[in-house]
Amino acid sequence: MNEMIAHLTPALPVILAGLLAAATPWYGLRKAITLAGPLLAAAMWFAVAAPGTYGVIEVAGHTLETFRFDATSRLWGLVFIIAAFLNALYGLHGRSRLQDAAALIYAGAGVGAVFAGDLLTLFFFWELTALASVFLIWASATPSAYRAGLRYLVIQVLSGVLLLTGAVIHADAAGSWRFDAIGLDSPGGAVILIAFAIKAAFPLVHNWMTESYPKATPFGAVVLSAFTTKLAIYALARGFAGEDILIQIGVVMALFPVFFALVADDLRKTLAYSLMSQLGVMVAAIGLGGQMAIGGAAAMAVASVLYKGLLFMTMGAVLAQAGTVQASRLGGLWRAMPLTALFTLAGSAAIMAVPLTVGFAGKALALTAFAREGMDLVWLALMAASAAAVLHTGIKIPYMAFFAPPREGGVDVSKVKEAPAGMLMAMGLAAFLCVYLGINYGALYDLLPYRATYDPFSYGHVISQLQVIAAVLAAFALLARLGLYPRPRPGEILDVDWLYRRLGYGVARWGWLMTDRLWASMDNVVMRLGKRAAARLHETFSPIGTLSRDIPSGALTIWTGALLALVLIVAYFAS
Amino acid sequence: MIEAFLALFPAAVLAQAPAIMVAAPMLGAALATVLPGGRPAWVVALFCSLITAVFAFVLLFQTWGGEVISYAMGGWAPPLGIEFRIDGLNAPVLLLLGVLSLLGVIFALPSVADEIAPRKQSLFYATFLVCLTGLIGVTSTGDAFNMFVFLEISSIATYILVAMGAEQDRRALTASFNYLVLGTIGATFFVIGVGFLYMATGTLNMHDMALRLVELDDNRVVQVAFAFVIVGLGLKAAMFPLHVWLPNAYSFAPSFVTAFLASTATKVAFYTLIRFIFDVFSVEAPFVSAAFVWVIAALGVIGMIAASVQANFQTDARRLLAFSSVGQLGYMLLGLGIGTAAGVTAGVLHLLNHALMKGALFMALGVFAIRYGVRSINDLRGLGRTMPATASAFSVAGLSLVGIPMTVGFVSKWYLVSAALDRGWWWAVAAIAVSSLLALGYVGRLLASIWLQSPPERALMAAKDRIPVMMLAPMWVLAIANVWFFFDATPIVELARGAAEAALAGAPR
Amino acid sequence: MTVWSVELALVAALVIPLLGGAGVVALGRHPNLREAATLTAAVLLAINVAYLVGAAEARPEITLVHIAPGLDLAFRLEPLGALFAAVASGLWIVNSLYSIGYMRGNEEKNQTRFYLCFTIAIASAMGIALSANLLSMFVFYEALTLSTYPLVAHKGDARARRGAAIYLAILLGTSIGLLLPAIIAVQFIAGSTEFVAGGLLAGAASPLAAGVLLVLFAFGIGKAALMPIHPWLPHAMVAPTPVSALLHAVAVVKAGVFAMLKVGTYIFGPDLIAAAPTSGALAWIAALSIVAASVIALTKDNLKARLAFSTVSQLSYVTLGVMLASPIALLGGALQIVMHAWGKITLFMCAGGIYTATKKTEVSQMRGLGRLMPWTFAAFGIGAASVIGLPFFGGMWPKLFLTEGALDAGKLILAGALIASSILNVAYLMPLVGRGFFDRAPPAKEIRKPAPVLAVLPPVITAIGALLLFFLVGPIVDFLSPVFGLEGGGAP
Amino acid sequence: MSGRRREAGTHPLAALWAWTAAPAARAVGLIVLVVAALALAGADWLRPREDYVGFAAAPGFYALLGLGAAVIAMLAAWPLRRSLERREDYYGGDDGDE
Repeated sequence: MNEMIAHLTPALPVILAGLLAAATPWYGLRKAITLAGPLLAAAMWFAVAAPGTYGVIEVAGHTLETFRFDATSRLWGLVFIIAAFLNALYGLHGRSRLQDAAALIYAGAGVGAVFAGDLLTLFFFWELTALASVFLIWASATPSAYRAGLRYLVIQVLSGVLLLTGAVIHADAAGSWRFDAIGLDSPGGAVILIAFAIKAAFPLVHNWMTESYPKATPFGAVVLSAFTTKLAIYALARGFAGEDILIQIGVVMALFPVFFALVADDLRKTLAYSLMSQLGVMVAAIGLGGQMAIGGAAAMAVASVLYKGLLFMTMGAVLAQAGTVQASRLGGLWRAMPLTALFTLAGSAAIMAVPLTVGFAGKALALTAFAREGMDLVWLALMAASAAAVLHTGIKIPYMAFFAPPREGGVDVSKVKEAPAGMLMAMGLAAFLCVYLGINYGALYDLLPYRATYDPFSYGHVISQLQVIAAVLAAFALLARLGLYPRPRPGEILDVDWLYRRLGYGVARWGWLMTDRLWASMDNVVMRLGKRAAARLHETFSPIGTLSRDIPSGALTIWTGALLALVLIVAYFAS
Repeated sequence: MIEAFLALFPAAVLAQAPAIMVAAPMLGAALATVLPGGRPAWVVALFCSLITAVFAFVLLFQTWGGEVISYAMGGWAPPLGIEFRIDGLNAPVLLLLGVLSLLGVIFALPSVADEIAPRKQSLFYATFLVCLTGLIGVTSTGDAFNMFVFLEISSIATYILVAMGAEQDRRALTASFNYLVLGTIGATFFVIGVGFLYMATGTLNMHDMALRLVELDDNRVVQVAFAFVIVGLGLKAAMFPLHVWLPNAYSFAPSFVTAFLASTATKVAFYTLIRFIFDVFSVEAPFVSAAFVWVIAALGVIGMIAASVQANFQTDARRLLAFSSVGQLGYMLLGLGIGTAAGVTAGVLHLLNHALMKGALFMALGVFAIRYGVRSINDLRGLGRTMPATASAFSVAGLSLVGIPMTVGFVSKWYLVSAALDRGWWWAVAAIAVSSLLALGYVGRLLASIWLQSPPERALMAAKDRIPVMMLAPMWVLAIANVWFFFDATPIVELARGAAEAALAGAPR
Repeated sequence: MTVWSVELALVAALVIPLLGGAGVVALGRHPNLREAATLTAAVLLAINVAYLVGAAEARPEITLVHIAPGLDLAFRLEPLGALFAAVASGLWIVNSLYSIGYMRGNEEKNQTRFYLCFTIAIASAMGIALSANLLSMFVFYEALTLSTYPLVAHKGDARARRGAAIYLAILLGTSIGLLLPAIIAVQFIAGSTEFVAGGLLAGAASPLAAGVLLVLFAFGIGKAALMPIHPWLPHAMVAPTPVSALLHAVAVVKAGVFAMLKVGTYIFGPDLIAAAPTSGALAWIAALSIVAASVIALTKDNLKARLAFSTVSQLSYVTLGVMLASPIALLGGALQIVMHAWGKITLFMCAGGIYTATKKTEVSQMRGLGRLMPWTFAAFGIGAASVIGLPFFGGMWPKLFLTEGALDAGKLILAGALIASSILNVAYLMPLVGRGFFDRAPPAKEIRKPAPVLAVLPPVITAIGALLLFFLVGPIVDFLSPVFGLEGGGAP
Repeated sequence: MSGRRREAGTHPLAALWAWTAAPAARAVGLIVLVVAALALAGADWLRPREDYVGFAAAPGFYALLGLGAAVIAMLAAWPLRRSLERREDYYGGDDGDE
């Protein structure tokens, strides 16, 4: 019996809890279920005695490896389970049965995908993350959230089917569906990379994230930020470690969102762009390959789940309590939500990579790998990106929400209340983890796929990181004083999504209009031709037509004669 | 079973069967003329058709298995005397004549009472019996000139029968006149052809003629004779483009006449074509085989498409079906033109099947007519609701015409396409497909009007209360036969195959 | 002496629905008894078919009618047919339940005629499923066309009549103009029209002839709705929704693609199709059909029209599978028949449920309705996910196998069409779920009267079925594998 | 209730952050930050660092990096925002139908 359970993927209790939650109308019981699911999954995670592949099922000619527990998957699996638990805690006050269910199924799908040992199982859960998560966006129940969600779903499903297609090609060539290093040399590798790229929000295909996360419910954005992109990072690390192209993509991905994060008015949008920038560093690290870089990417992913989750939680709390997260309407919230402000600062510190936070431990590993490999320029670019992160996230988020002077016409702080206990507990726990894993970084490093022999707390490293942070802070304070900091204001900043939301949409509409016209005119032509043909036939064959006229008997004899002639001619020539 | 049936009759009667076939309606006609009213005359007609039907079975069974009955009329032995010659080819046609005339006569009583003035009814039945005599004679005789005589007997009777429609519609008179002129031309051509043949062979007995023609393949006189015979008989059979007499004749004749003619008269003419082409002339003669492809099959294909298109444009239901008949004749001609055993089988099969379909269709139109006096397609609307049973029978026969499976039309089409493929005539298959679609079109128009339109309000008031069961019964027999012979196609297929074998074996080599 | 035998069960599959139809007519005056007759027949038929599925191994056969020498109406059981029969008979039960809810909920007229035609249509579908040769299949194919015609024209107004006329004209026209000649040609070439494992024409027909025949079959089987002969399907949408469900899921279109599949498997055989010069072009037409119909569906606001074009698109998956002609692609096509049936019937029954409750037909009118009809919209969501081909719903498997088939054949772009289709499916199906549940809730008075339980429960049942089918695919694949010469389990 | 005595809407724990609202906080904060930055940069001259990247070992390098990155980011945002910003309901907002 024990063995039976040990062979099941930890995704199962989470997903089942989601299904149960969907069917449980009683608030208390449902919340118990949402908390129990991740806990049970955690228990299953700890119950695994040794790495290996469990839960192998044969279905329709395919072998499904549902639970592969190895150095890479166990880390992500654990982090996802922890995130699922934190999310459940965060959602404790939520009354939406649908969101509870969707969040758990989505989290379970993420866990399942991480533990998938073959590409088909990966695909199953890959698509399930898409399907389950869209409800977290739609649950905002506004038309713009609906549209963003639909676009989100379309592109996520595209990622899934691309994965399936690439996997088929790959499996055909490799003779196996196993999900190991794929590489771009493998046929199908490029297709699979595109599938991963979409979910990892590579530049040009990133808009699903920056568009939809700000539109999701407060709870939804928290859940969304934890799984999808980190799952993609996991998949990239497993399938495409050491592919050089990822370094270039990663650098672009780390730098390009800086500007958008800085000027975005919606603080959750800032977080989304910031997340993309962080992912860029991870992608670059994966592209570099090697034990340290991959370890660094993994550590950053863990850190990112924690601090990005924390920041999304705090901004979700602000949204829930104040009704908006537009920087241009916020300010002074410390008065109403001091604890949230505290946790936000913890998250900020982590994303700034202040020593003694998890961000410091993670980022150090990844960036040092580049430095050690002698890739100076890449290292410099990524360093600059993380310096910018101090500005656009570390400072902007807490400052704009809590410490900037209240805006005129903005949120009336006196009417805002502190976040409910469940949210606070979740935020507190996340903040604690951010700091705990920063101090006790060994616990984090021990879980990494490759044993890291790296001490982040060297004098040089600490002092240099502090230099960066202090310089950025000072620069911010100075420029803000001089009025050179671009103050937030409402507005839509164009991004690549313009290409399809405006241009593509316009082209499609135009195309459709033209097709419509073309059809109409062709219809017209066909109709006219048809009418003419019908008239011709009518003239010939109808009761008043040529062939039916009551021909005088004399004329008929001519026909007879003609036929006689015909037969005679045929007979003549035949013999 | 066959023996048991034949054992019912004394041997002397059996020996005289061919003569009885012709004599019964002839005598009946004479008797009917002198009878005072319609009903006694009808009894006579019924009795005569019954005899015909029974003896048609007798003859069929006697010739089953390929035997040939040669009956010397009046005891004068052929080739000098007139010979009646029954074989596998004409026995099915006789059966068709017998059965359909019997069904037709049953149908006739209420229909004729409705459409023909009482004082003319006895003469009407007499004329009908004369016509029947002629048709049976044409089918049975083995003598070319005698065939001409019977052909004219039947034709002249037909002209009169068509003209009887004048009571309903004066245009019947012009139709009849046109028919008369053209029919006479056809007969003339035929008799000229026979004359040439007589010139070339010195005999009028067809069997004899055939024996002598074997050596005369490239005789121009024979070829000319062939041309005249084909055109003459083709005209009688309403071969496209010599069909122009038919639509008017069918549309203005009394209902019963149309039903009877559509299922018998052209069929008999078609039989004569087969008889002459295969039995008198030699299929292997180059001019005959060339005519198969270039005249018969070609005209068949053109006819089955052109006439079907024409049918699609008609507004009068009977006229529509009349054009459809011309088109359907195209199928038979095509089967004939294919020239193989399979082809002739398909042609004869369709000949039999088409009689079943058109008989039922025209009878149903007769029923509609007697109840509502309707003829145009537009007037058929809503009949599916007011007369569902008759409309159903009509629909079954209509679908059979299209060749929908579970109707006998499908069987025809199956054999015809197979035969065409066998010969490698892909174009013919395509033509059949096109023609079937056209048939779907015109039948669809009829059925759409019947089932989909709502009935005009006056129809509900003008209706006669009851439709005589005597009209319904024969219609239903034919409609059911349309379905029955799909599920049990063996009998008619065997009949057709026997006919084809007889036709191909008939020419002595 | 055993009274019962497999052969009798074959006949019973045809007779039970017809007896049900007789019962419907006899009990026409008493609606409850009449519906009981339908349901009884449906359940009996399902039991009978279940028995047949178990007995399919032995390939029993029976000659129903001997028409003429060489022409027989005959039944022979084989896995593909058993599967189709199982789908049709199983869904008939659900559909019957739903019909009761819908027809009564909307107070439709002529219900006796409706149920009678339904039984005949099911009998015809059984005939198609079990036919032993092309001739028999053709007979029942046409019977199905004719028996569903009154159903399509059920409303009887001008629009219904026009739609029904187009329905009939295209289906009869293609079958008589193209299919029948093709069948006769097969008879001529091979000397029979029997369905033979490995392909009747294999070795008998030249690739060229096979190519011509393939085209004739592909377009002659109009019920498969390959573009450009699809217009009958959207036009048939004038029918009441249970009929649409019947058309799209249970009988008509499924009969079409089933016929396609059976012809491909047993008349041509994969090798001959692959050798035929036209199969490549036909695969392209199918792929084009898949994408084009989806694009058109995207532009339709009327929900049923949207679903109709979706069906056109989804059916071409099967045709594509046949034309790819590899065992795995054929298997995908066969699975698509099953999976699409469950998905699409759910969607249609939901559309009907929405109509019954609110009289709304346009997608743009359905904003927020999901909050008032959560069960119906949830079922719709599951059905949609299955049709899209998302995992954990049955519709995923055929897409997987077809993708494998397309890529095995080296046709990367065909796989691209499948990808595009999935995306488009999301774009035209999911809006209903998104808008339905998450737009602002409309005022409660939108619901004129709550939909009857029998109009809500059936789609929920089929939605659960679509979910379960994902997990039950193994046995189905094992059942079908021998047909396509695959090792048990379907591995290529 | 004790809440009434406090300023409306102020959380009991808000005292934690009250200093940020002090009138001198902004000026003092600026000075503290600049001094801290200079001090940390100056530390490099007191105790040289080693680094994997050669040029990064230069004293005050990281402070310059941070300063540069932040200033460039903030200054570059102005022209970029000018060119890419559109009104809020550019894509139709919540009422439009895309």
